Amino acid sequence: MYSLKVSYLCKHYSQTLLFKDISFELHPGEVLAITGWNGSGKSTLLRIIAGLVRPTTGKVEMFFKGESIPKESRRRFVGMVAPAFSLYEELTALENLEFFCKVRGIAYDRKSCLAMMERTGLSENAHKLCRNYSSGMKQRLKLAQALLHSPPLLLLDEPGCNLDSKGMKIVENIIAAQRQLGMTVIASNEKREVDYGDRVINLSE
Amino acid sequence: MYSLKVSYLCKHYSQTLLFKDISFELHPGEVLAITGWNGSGKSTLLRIIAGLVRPTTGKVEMFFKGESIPKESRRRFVGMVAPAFSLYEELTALENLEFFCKVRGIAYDRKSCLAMMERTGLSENAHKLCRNYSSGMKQRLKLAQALLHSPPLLLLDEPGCNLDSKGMKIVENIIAAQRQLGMTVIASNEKREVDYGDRVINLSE
Amino acid sequence: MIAKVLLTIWMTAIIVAAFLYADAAVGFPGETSRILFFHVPQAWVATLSFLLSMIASCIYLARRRVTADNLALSAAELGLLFCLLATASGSIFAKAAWGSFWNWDPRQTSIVILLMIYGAYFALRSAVGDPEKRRVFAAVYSILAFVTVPFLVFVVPRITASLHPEDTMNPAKPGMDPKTLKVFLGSLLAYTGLFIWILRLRLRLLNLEGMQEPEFLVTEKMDLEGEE
Amino acid sequence: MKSGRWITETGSSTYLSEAVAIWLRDLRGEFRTRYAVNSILMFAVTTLIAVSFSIGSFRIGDDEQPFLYAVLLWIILVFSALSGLSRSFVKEEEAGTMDVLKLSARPQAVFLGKLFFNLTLLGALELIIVPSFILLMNYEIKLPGLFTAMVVSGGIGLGGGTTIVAAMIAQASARGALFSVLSFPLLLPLMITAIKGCEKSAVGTNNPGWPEVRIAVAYSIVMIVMSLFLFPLIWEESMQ
Amino acid sequence: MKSGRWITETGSSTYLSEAVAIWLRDLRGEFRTRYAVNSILMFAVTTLIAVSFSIGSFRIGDDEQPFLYAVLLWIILVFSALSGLSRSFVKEEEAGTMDVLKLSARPQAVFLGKLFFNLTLLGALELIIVPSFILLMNYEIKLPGLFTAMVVSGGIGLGGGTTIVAAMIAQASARGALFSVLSFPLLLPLMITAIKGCEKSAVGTNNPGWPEVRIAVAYSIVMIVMSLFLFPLIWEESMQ
Ligand code: HEM
Ligand SMILES: Nc1ncnc2c1ncn2[C@@H]1O[C@H](COP(=O)(O)OP(=O)(O)OP(=O)(O)O)[C@@H](O)[C@H]1O
Ligand SMILES: Nc1ncnc2c1ncn2[C@@H]1O[C@H](COP(=O)(O)OP(=O)(O)OP(=O)(O)O)[C@@H](O)[C@H]1O
Ligand SMILES: [Mg+2]
Ligand SMILES: [Mg+2]
Repeated sequence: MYSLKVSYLCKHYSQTLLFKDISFELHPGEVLAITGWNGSGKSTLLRIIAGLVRPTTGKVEMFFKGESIPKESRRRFVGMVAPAFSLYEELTALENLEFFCKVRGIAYDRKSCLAMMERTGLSENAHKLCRNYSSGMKQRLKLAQALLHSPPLLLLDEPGCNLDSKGMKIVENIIAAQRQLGMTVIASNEKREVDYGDRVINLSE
Repeated sequence: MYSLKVSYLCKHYSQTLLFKDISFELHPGEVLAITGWNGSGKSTLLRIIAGLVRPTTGKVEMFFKGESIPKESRRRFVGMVAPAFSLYEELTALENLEFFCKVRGIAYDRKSCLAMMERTGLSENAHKLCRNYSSGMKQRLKLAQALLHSPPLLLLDEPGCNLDSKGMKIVENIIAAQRQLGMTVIASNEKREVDYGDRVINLSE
Repeated sequence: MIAKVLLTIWMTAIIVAAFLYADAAVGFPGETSRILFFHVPQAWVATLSFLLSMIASCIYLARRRVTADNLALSAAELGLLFCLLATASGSIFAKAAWGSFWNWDPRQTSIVILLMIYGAYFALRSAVGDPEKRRVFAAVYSILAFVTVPFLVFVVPRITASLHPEDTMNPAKPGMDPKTLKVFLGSLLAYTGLFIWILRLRLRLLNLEGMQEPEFLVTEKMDLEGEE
Repeated sequence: MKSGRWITETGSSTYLSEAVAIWLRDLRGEFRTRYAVNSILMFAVTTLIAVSFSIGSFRIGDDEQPFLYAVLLWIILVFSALSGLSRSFVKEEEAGTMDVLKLSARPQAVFLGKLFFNLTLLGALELIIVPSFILLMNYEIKLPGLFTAMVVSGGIGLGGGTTIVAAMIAQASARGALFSVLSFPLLLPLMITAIKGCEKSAVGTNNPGWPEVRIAVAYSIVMIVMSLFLFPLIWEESMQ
Repeated sequence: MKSGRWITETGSSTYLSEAVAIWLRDLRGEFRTRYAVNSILMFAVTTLIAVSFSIGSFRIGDDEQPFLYAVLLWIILVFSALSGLSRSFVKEEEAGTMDVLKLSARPQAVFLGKLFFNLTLLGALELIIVPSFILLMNYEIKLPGLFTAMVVSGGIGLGGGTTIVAAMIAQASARGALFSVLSFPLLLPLMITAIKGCEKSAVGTNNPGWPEVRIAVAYSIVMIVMSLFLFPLIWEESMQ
């Protein structure tokens, strides 16, 4: 029903060309992996898809039943995790999720937020301030935040970063579940994560 | 020559006990790996060893030829990398290294800093602002910073985080080189990194 | 127990004597000079407790004993309390003597600064979560504050001429009416006794709190308030 | 469910409910860290004490008093506000939460949420400062109604004028600077009006219809409406 | 190399050279982001304009002028300083660079470096504010020597009295607030002295030996020396 079309993306920073002519289409159930050396532009590409960075040329379109989704409504379709993101440190984990529910216009329901924390293995720490979270717990919370609105397009930038093996398993489950719900783009250098992709784009080639 | 002695360390946060009765000794050439689930206290233990966090009970001592090193001089003996650290974003990578050389009292030498960047694979980006670094490049710079003063004790908290396979190789080389120079403590959940350790302490057991 | 009873009797006697035994001093409107027996001891006790707090802070930094910090804390609390009392009684007095509650007389200015300093001391304590850190910071701040006080004492009186009586009734100077002097010294003693009594109560309370609530529980409380 | 509707519709949530969520979150964060409110209030209180101390020792002529006091009051209010109002945006940027917010909230809701937050801060500020100023300075006000209306409408204008500037500077590098530089000229017309209004309320000149209050209200409306249109551009522009 | 020496010796670097490294880094960071200097300067300039605008329209008695102007000048200076001097520590804490700095620098060097930086900021502030104030307000100074000495020594005292407080509040919650709350009482004695000194320089009272300048110098020395002793305690304490 949903689909993502990326055409001839190209990104420069001052004189340096990061990547050019990236084009692909993505359909529900598909997982795309992006890989490449550090600094090759994986995160930048994901940010362009999410609409956080403007490409130098090219465009990113999202379709719902063939109709293009206007930029303003994209927030309902995208969920994203990235190392550079952070959540509100002075709130507890549950309060963070509550905030993102409300601001996204999803009826806030404590139970479903707690269920989401259960899913990411945080239920014991739901009332801890995020400031005191360990690196892995923060990463789990970011995953929970990205999944709150069951986005048709999930952008995962290094999802397994800081996680232990249980956490990696959670990421695996998330990606498996997302196959039923929509599209996934993973940017990573971990072989294990890249292997989740049905297709792989290597930005260093 | 140098040695590290950790005796009966115990750390509480509010009512929760993180770990207790951690004791070990470390001698030059040895690598100790610390592992455990997310939130089990690996990072906290490393911060206690570095002197950034106070243990609830127990103590950490460093010796040089049998003499205890006073707390004020410890900075010369410890180099540390952690996900929570950051360097100065408004400086370039080289300026960052220059600053840490000077503040540590190492005669600043541009060449040796550049060599260090070469070693961590950053030489092409030496004059880029850290703000614009990618996640993997930041991690490499943190590694470079920790090695500047060739510390007898190297504390690596998730050293491979965000890195690509070349970066992992760099970490491997660093650890191998450190075996000649002194002691290493690695905190990680990556099997590959834990395996570098001669001994492993699992905080979740 | 006996001390408490004695203190009560003594305080009562002083209050009675202040109004019935001593004579009103000349140069003050009506009976207003009787405030001397309450206002000055209050100011004196406040000064005493701030001094005590500073000394306890130094001891804390040197020895790191929680009891020293408890002493510093309770002395600062009592100092603030008596300081407020002195300000209030002084203001009432000022209304009678000078016609307005507040007119930025140097004495009033300097007491406001003192109140600000110790207000800041408590603000600092409440803003630092970790107990040990809180103690050290508070001790450091109280030392810094105390260092500035001499400057205050030398400087503020230079700004404008004060209406505040300095030497008119200074008990240290000869020439004070003997009856007044007796009651005054008695009152000084009474207030000091009162101060010591409250201080010991407060200390006992703090120690009890410290015992039933281990260190790390205190941290937790602060954590929930969003501090480190 | 028709496809077109699905895409553009906002579901059960409105701009307002999302703005309220942002407002409440900011309040909660503020309550935990007490950064802005304290810095504003303490700034105001210390300035107030300093001003009252320095002016208190003068005998200001009765005819000059209304104007001078109005000027002082508004200087204290405007500068206290400038010292804290930019925090709500700058903090999002510095803490790295801006990206997630951009992905999940609509710009108008963000603007309204931050505006509410700033207005709350200003309300708290005025509630504390104005009465203490009146008490400390013995400020005699002949027309309390006009005075109150002026203070309230002036406060709304302050909030409206500074919120969008705060959003702009959160994305520029030289933050502290820009905020004062950009805000102050924007606020000057409002400030002059408010001073005039407060002076009149102290003197007792009761112009029918309170023209100064009207000007301040008009200023606030214009600022807020303009900001609602312009804010999405700034918000989008923040990508590189 | 004897073992004992190896451990305690600082090698070729001294506290001073390390402090200078920290100072230069702060200057460079400041130069790139211009956060503190701008927030201080703009704060000062806007207050200056507002004050001169509001006071300028009065005929202040010639006898009251020296005192009132001295008060205004120091209010502007102190509050501008309070608005920016805590940045250097707070930024380290917020940006997450504090940990690495703790691992690599000695506390005294950090204190000195930050002190130098704050003094530099204050110097820039005074260089801009004081001449503009004099020009704008037509401030007549009979004893420029005393005036200059007072401004300089007062500035040093301002830096000396606030740097250690900045280090404390960087580790507390409610930062913005606390800085003014904690610093202001500590600075008041200095401020009052400086006001007195500037007043005298305007009136032309040339007390031999400039007692106010001496007091300010003594204040600065006492504060800086005390801070050098107390700062390591705070720095160590920053662990939880
Ligand atoms: C709000 C107003 C006032 C405040 C804050 C205040 C504060 C103080 C303080 C702090 C002291 C202790 C001074 C010391 O220990 O050296 C003191 C002493 C004293 N006050 Fe006041 N006072 C106020 C008003 C008054 C007034 C209106 C009078 C009488 C006209 C007065 C009479 C005295 C006397 C006689 C002493 C003892 C002086 C001495 O020790 O030499 N006070 N006051
Ligand atoms: N604002 C910017 N200005 C200039 N260069 C930038 C900017 N942002 C990113 N870059 C550069 O773009 C390149 C790609 O960055 P990006 O974060 O996309 O890399 P990445 O592939 O995600 O790397 P990593 O594996 O380390 O996460 C880097 O070299 C970075 O320095
Ligand atoms: N200041 C603090 N106050 C309260 N709890 C804290 C604080 N700092 C850390 N913790 C808690 O201590 C536990 C251990 O944290 P730590 O960062 O050491 O974990 P870790 O083993 O490094 O985990 P990860 O693998 O995710 O990095 C976590 O549960 C964390 O929430
Ligand atoms: Mg990346
Ligand atoms: Mg960790």
